[in-house]
Amino acid sequence: MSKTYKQVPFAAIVPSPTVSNEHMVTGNWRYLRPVVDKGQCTQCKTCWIFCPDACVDFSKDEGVDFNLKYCKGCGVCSSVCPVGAISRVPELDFDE
Amino acid sequence: MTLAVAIDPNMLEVTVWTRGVTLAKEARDTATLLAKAGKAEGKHVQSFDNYVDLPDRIGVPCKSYARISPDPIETFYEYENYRPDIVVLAEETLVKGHNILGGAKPGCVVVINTARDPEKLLKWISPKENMKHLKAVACIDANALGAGVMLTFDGTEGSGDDTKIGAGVGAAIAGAVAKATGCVKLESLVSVAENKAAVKQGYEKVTVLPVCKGEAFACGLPEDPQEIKWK
Amino acid sequence: MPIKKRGTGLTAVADAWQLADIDVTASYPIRPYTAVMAEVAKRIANGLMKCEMVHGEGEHAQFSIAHGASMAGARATTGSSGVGVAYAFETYSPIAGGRCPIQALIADRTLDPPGDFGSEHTECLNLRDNGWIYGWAENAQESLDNSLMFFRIGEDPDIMLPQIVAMDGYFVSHIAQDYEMPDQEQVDKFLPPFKPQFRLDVNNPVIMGPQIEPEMGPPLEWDRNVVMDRVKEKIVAVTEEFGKIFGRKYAPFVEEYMTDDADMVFLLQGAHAVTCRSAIRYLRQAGYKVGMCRLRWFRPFPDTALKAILPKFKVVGVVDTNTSYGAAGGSGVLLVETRASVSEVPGKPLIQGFTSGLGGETITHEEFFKMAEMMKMTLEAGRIIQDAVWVNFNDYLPAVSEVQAAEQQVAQTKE
Amino acid sequence: MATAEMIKTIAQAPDKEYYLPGHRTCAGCGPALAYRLIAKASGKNTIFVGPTGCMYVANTSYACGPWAVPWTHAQITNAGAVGSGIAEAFKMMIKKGKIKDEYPNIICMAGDGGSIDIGLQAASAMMYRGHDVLFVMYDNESYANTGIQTSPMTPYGAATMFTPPGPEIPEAKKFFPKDPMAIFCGGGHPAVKYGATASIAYPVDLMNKVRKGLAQEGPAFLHVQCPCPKGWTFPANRTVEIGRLAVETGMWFMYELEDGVKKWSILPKQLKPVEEYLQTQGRFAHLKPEHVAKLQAWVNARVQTLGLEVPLPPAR
Repeated sequence: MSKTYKQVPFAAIVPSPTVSNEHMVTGNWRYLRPVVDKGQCTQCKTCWIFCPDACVDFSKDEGVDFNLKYCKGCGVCSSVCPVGAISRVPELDFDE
Repeated sequence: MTLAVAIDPNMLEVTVWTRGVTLAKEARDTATLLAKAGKAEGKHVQSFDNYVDLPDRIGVPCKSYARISPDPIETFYEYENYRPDIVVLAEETLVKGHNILGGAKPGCVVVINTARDPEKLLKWISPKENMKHLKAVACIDANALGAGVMLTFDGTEGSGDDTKIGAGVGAAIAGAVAKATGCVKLESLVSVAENKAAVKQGYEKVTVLPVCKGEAFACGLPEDPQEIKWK
Repeated sequence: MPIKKRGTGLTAVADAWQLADIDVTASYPIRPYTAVMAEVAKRIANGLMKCEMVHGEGEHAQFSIAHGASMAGARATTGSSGVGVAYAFETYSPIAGGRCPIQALIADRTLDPPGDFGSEHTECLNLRDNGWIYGWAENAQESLDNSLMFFRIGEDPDIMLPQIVAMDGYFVSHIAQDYEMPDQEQVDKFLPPFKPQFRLDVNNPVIMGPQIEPEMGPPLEWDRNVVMDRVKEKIVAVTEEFGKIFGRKYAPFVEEYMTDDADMVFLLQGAHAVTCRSAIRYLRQAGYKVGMCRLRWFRPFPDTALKAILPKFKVVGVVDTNTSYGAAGGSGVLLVETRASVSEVPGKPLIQGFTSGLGGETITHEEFFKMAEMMKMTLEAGRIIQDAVWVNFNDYLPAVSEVQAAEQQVAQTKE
Repeated sequence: MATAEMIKTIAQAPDKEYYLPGHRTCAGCGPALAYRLIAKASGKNTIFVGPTGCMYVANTSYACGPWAVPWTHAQITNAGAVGSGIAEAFKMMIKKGKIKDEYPNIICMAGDGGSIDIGLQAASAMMYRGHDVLFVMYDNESYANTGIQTSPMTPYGAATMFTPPGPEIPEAKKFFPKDPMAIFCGGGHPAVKYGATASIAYPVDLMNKVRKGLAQEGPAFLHVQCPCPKGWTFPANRTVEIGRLAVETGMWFMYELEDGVKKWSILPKQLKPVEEYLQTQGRFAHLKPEHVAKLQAWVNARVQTLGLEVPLPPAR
């Protein structure tokens, strides 16, 4: 097996990311996708504060939005939701 | 200098993809059972976790490997399967967003633990340029067989595994692999597994979808494993 | 104006640190290096130095504190001796691999057992494989000068490596001698402020020391390997520039003493060179064509220089003031490195290993004479007569064998 | 002491993230959540020191990291020492005018091993010397990065790779854990004027404690319980729930020590039996009633020692 090496930055020092860490995309870890029922959602932001991966976004007008590029599907958001508005749906039920 | 020699030309490489921690033991068991069954048939075998994936984290895609060869394994200390003949997905979602056919040998068979129709899963298999090597996709709904999933740290990080080998869904998946690929015989698998019923059920209930039949396959898998009900 | 002073290697290095305007130093007491920190502490208290002195809770902490300070962009120093050097062992590779050019002063001391305070190079040589650059000074002046040169080389943007100013404990660290403390203007001309390309800066955030990809491991080590070649080039240039500015000219790698017509040479490093030179002058009067090669650097090892120099001689006596039990050749680290340096050179000399000066013992004139005698026997025999000579323990002098034979005879008659 | 700006509700927490998506921590990782909340509370002017542990290895695989602020690795042994060096370097360089920086928030983010076991010496010395650093002990109660082995914080009765239960040792881990608050903030380190325990299950409280600790001139200590779904063996979605249950059963206490004065952050009305906590986690699955009773007795004694006035669960 021939080997390929990667250029290593000086002293392995790398720039800090600003929005997300593009080198460790974790969306493909997820097998259950969080899906919110916007009718039920009270926008209390509990799911947002408890997401270990900072994947819950309330900045958009249409309410809660999950960052599916990184969401690992842990389900913490669903468990902490005080009104039970977040369900977990098998990832393969979605085409994209 | 490169010598034009084939190293381990007859070795079958099995890569079992799984999810870190939660399904790690079952995937390791699938690989271990296949290797043990090969050993029972007098072959030379190896099985191990992919070191680069360790320590595994909950949900992280990771791999366990098995190798079965009629000859002594010469790449004994190469610790990744670069050219799999058999790709097993212990969890169905792994079909999406992972290059499971990376390095696949012509004639590669993919076995997926899923209740879904194999035809519905084809669109996700990647990389697309390796689809020509894909001989068949086999599906087994191992989770429905009631064998369960074992969670243990025994057997990780190079320790011995004193728990039961092949008691859960990993055994059913191994049975499905045996049927879909013919890499080991059912009897040998049954002889080494804790949950013999699960092995047999996996063997019986697997459905196989041929994909690229008729190509000149270079790998050691039999062209048409016996008793397969081609769907 | 440079100031004439009388002091030790420790006060001399404190002078260098003062002139280099270090920002942070980390202390922990262990003999014999301790007083450099006492010197710095006094100067901070008196307002002579503006430096934060952190009293570490051990050597491991000392090196870690200096590491942290360096990552923040400070010029940082520390130091140790003996078992203290060993206690910090975990930190050496991360500091060098993280390319943090801190400076450590190591005043050598024997490792335990049994709690000997005397000099021996073993502890400092133990960390030779960690990517630090270092060499031994033979006196206070050279300690001071090395400190300044090492900062300059280590902090060079092409290099960025930590350095050890090594000196023999007690001999250099404690025996007062005359030296010259350079002028601040000279130093400012020679040593620019430390300006690392990367530091911990909230306005330009970076991640330092992440886990690397498996495919990056060997390339990272390759980087750490090839930088040593650049260090060698830098040593030549910096040593020359130092001479021009300060008027003290050093050989970049190997100092030769009376080697012009020598058949045989002592090869050593550090303080014992002083006695060695004196012994050579007596040996010369007695007709021995002997000289000395003193290494100024141990890492990078001056193999290229030795390849050029050593074939001039017929016998090289490597004096190891360290132990490496079970090493090839049965002597110390210097023998192994020297032999490896010239192993493929046509016309290479016979290389004899001597172990001496352990446990802080001075290598006396008599011992140098003895070694010269053994080298002469080797020269005449045209082959290595006996490897692994520990001076005073298994010498191969004819006189010694006669005495041993006589003793055996006496013992037999008593029976 | 500067006054810390307090956060009152979840909705008031700063939007800006400094611990970004994209790290190889477990799904549902408690320590990752702690990191995110701490980074959020401390803001842009922050430097993290990350000794070896899960929060080094999982976050920086490979040649990358999720922090929008400067971060550096330290050995598992020396977070306190590296943090000390950074702190003093900034102080001196600012004093000499070598840099124009404002003195940053320096946070050592060490696991239980890196704080109270192999890292204890460096942490203790940092706090003794009074460096202006916040030392956070993210406590997942084991050496998790190496595959879950016992640490001094592993509870009595928990199974790990190094403490498996067996006929000879039916309770698995035999010792009760250390008390880091007592060690660091119990008077033995006089320079530490602020110390607190916190939990990822109470995020607003955690963020405010971070800000208080940072506002404190000199060293501060924060002991954060971070449930670990892998090591404790529970489903990844239950991380927060387990954190709450720990407080409700007395397996975790939430309080601050400010200038030696204790202030309770969360006061349960009545402690639930410890069994309710134990049965949620696979690591306690082997425990027999006598072991559960022993743990309950330990909790009851802790309540006494800490002076918590709360009804204990009824004896069985």
